[in-house]
Amino acid sequence: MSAATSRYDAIVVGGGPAGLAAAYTLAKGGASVVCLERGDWSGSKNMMGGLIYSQPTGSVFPEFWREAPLERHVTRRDMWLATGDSAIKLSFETADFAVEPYNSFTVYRSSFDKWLSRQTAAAGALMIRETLVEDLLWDGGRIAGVRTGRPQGDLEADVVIIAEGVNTFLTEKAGLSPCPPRAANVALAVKEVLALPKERIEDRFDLDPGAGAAIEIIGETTGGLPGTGFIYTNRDTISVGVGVLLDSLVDNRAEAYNLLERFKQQSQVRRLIQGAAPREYSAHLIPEGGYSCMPRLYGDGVLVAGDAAGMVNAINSEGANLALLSGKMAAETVLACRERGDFSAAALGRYRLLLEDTVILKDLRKYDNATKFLSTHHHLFGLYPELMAALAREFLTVDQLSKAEKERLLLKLFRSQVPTRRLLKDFYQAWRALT
Amino acid sequence: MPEDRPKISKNSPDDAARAGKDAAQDSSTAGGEVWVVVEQVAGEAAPVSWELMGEARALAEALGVRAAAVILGAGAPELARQAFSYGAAAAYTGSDPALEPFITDPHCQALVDLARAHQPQIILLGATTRGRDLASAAATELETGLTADCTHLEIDEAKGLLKQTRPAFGGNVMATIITPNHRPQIATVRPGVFPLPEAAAEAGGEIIESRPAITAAAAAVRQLQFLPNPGEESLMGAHVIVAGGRGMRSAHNFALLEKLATELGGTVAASRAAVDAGWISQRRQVGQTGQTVRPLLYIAVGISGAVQHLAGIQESDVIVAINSDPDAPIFDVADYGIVGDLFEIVPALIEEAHARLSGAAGSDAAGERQIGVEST
Amino acid sequence: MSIDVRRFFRRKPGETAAGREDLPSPEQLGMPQPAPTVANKLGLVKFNPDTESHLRIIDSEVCRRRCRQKFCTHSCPAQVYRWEEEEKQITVAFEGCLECGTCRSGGCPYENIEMRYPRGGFGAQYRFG
Amino acid sequence: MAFHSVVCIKQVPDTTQVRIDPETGSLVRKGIPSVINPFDLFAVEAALRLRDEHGGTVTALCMGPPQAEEALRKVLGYGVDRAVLVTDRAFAGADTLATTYTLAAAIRKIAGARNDQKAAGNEGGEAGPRDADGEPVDLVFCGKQSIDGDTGQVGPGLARRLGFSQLTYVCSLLQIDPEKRKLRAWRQREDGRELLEADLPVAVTITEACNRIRYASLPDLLAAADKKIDTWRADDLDAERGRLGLKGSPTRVNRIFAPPVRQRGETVGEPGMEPAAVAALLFDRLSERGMKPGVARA
Repeated sequence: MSAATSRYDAIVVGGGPAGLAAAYTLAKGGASVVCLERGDWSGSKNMMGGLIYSQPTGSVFPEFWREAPLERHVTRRDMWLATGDSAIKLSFETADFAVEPYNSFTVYRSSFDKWLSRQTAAAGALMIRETLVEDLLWDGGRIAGVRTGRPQGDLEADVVIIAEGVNTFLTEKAGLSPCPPRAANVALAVKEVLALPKERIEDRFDLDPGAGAAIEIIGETTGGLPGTGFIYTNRDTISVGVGVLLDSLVDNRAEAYNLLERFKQQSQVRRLIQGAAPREYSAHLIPEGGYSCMPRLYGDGVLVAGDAAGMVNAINSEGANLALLSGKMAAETVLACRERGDFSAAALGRYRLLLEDTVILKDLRKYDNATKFLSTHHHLFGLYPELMAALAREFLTVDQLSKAEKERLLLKLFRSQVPTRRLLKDFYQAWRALT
Repeated sequence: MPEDRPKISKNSPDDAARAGKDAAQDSSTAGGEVWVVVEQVAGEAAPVSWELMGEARALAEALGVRAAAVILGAGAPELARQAFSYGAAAAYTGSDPALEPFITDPHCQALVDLARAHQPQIILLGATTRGRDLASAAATELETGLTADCTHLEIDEAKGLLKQTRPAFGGNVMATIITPNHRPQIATVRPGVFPLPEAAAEAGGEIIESRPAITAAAAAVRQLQFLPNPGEESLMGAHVIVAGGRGMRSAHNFALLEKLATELGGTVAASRAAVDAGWISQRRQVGQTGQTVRPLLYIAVGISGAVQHLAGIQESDVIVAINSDPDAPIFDVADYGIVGDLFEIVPALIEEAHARLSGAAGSDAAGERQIGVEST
Repeated sequence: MSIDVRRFFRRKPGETAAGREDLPSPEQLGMPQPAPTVANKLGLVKFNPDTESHLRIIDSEVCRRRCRQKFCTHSCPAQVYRWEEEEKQITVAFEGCLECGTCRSGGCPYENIEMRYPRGGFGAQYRFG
Repeated sequence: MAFHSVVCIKQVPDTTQVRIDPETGSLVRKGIPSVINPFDLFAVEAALRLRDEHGGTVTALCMGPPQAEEALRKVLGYGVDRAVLVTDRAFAGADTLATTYTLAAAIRKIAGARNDQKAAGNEGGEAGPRDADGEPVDLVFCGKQSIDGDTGQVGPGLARRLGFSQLTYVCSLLQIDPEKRKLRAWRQREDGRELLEADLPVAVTITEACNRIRYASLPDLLAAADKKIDTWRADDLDAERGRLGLKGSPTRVNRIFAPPVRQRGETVGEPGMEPAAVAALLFDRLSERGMKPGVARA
């Protein structure tokens, strides 16, 4: 492809996992594609409180784990119910995750995404960085290209794949999502990267060299607001953060950084990060609206993928892998449409069908009500962990009370705090929403 | 291979200073004087030259050799006399019309000729725009090592090598550099690093005159005009800097800083935020993408202290911060922090400075660091 | 047998911390002193600020008259927005913006903040992310 | 008349992030992004403006690891015509003397090894490898210094090695006389500014006051993404092995250590104190440190 080309088969807006998977797949499929990234490099604007999974990532970038900059392969997943002074910890650990293809990894997005972009460029996609797409070009009712913030910045293509991330400026302009993401449908995550020598990390988290742990904490971590805390081990740093639904944060006039400081001070957390020196602070939104809040995924000459399409499974903290898969499918759709030279909404609608068939939409549909449920059931994050901890504490405390008396006491406590009907209702709804 | 090339270290022609000490030294460092290249404008020496003379003398004593001044251009006899009073045992002078005003190339030719003829083991220059230029050119010509902007010099007793310590990576790292196998060892040193030695009243020394052979090629650069800093002193050599940031709110308010700077005999600078806002010229910008400053006193007014700014000021002797936000990161590096409204504090400082200046006039304080330069 | 909830809880059950007035202070929590402020946290991030702001308060009258809580001063994780009591307006320190989008997604319930992304190549740069 | 400029750029770690590991005493480089030395961008812009006005070509030259190609790709985006990367393990560990030796050899090759008559010594010359695209070089631009080494030695060193005239710390590039082949520029000094005139060919170092790098156009960026970057190794240059990299560097780093950390100092005055009292207190503190205002004032 020559430099003089000003018209491309496809333009991909955004050089994150979704955009890069799309551009990579398109380039491999022989299409001329330009991928526009607003940051200095891919990943320079990205952060994550999650993991990179081998299977979906490998399905786009085969055997990426051999060369990509990865921090640790995760062999242990913990879930804590925390109350501030107590915690119930569920831990799963397996040696299966310590061998290829490892299941999942912690990464620094700044270097991992950059690596993905190098692969994408090597595959033949034109990577243009430091360039913000400000608007879409229209040809009648069809999207015909993009307008960047650069002088002489217009660019035309048969199709535009919008992978702009959680702030859906262009998706809205394309008329696919009528309103900006509302506070009820997004979570604000803030995170710190804290440096600690790798041996000390392995000691504290009880890990084999090179292996990593991912800990998700619900309960008091977020001051009782619906959200979670998380801790991930990197090679010689620890990522610590909290994510909170934005509407409850705003309603309570709580500050995300203060929640993070509180979280870091909880005794179970503090022990893990003691003496670690801060290296970076970051903040990002996460689209947690789920299935029913997804925009329309296609239009005439346009497709939407990744966070912009709301493809985040908030319950399992999965986003990057859904982004990768959706980007890949958007590209496959475009390649198929290219054969027939038809980029109408009707033809591109195939993307939706492809997605319906995959784990992405199946999972998203399954958890559709989760966010709504969580945001309307604040007490799940405050009361229930407290009750569970009270239960554990009472049973493990040996004093004058007999176990039978303790049981009676606890039953009374539960009833006094949660009427049985409400308890049943909560559990039923939780089961419906989360399973 | 550098090891195979001839070195300019042995058989120094000089001997006078080696008298007291045995020449039983490592062959690579035997002999060879310690030189200071005197920077001068129209016969007036830059203070850094005499600061270096004091240090050169100490180094020379440690090596058992003599310290000498190199005076190129005008004012030779008088400058040589001064050099002796600050510790030089000899002065190499060279005069040629091409050496006035200072242009790097002819000075480089003259210095290189002298070095080749007399084989000093150490040459020191001030880390000024002229000194850094001349040192770079001469070191390249002599194919030897040069360490810029040193803040500490020391002789390695065992090997007789000059250990040159300097900041790198924006002041986040200190490095000690040596030049093990090449001579001379050349270093530039920042002004104000070494104290001005006390001038000895009765001091003499040997004057070695030379007539540098300057080729026509040296005339490739010509000075057409010189504009001294009009009121605003350059940031490079300023002893006192009063800098304003976003908190200044407008270009107009920088007049307040000008006033304070004038009282303290300093100059005004700014953070990138203030420059970007168009309140002050880019030439006054301090920080990673502006200038690195190292005054005796840096007063940061309404500057929050982004890392990029701190990178440019952390080598200041004393930092004073004035900010209304007690959490501003600038306070983490400030020796003295004032939390308050700058529009109240700065006028008070101006008044106080003025009062103290009037009171202090005439008092003698040799050796003390003065904030406030002579006003003419 | 009457039950005393205090046996089980350190504080009133179900109470959320965020709404409470008596949030423990950093000192009570035994935090290192001085507590890391947002300004210090932002000091860890590399910024390449543009000369013009990509954030704009649409109508400062709304901040003055309608918004009593000054929501943006709490919701923004980078403390970009500050209420200046003297000038009766919100100041926007766009140079330290992390570009998360909170202010356009409900961080200002009055939808009184216009947020764009900085020009390509400007703004925050994460080294880790 | 059109001019051929070579701009030397360097990829440097972002120095605000570089630290010494307090436990190992070694340099922490991990996770620190590389950037183009910011002062070099002023040099790039100066070269581009000259070309935009008088025509000609701008070649960017970078010595560094293969990843430094990124820096060159970026300046191609600003509209630089040609990019040359000199990269070889043999260049590693170079101090400024070895660096200027290598860069000068590369510039001679860029110039088609034709305009080195004035070069000091007899390096290069007709026997050296010729660059088919070679074109005589009129100007070499550098940033005033790099932010990692901070020496400002490369510009003057190159002038010396190439036999070019030398114009450093340029704060305002004025004009070039194509007929007489002279360049006029203001040079910043501690005590003022001087207007200098230099004969071409000339090596110029540029300060931040000179200009501001342009915001590249999209067509330039697209063109840059496709452009070939010439990559030369040690063998491609007419250079003696022993004068490259660490071998060719007279200086050695003997020791690195962390500078004393600036501590949070004293808060002067208390809330509610009169400004005048605070001011008096501050000057008392400064006096205690031997800083008396204006003792030498007339």
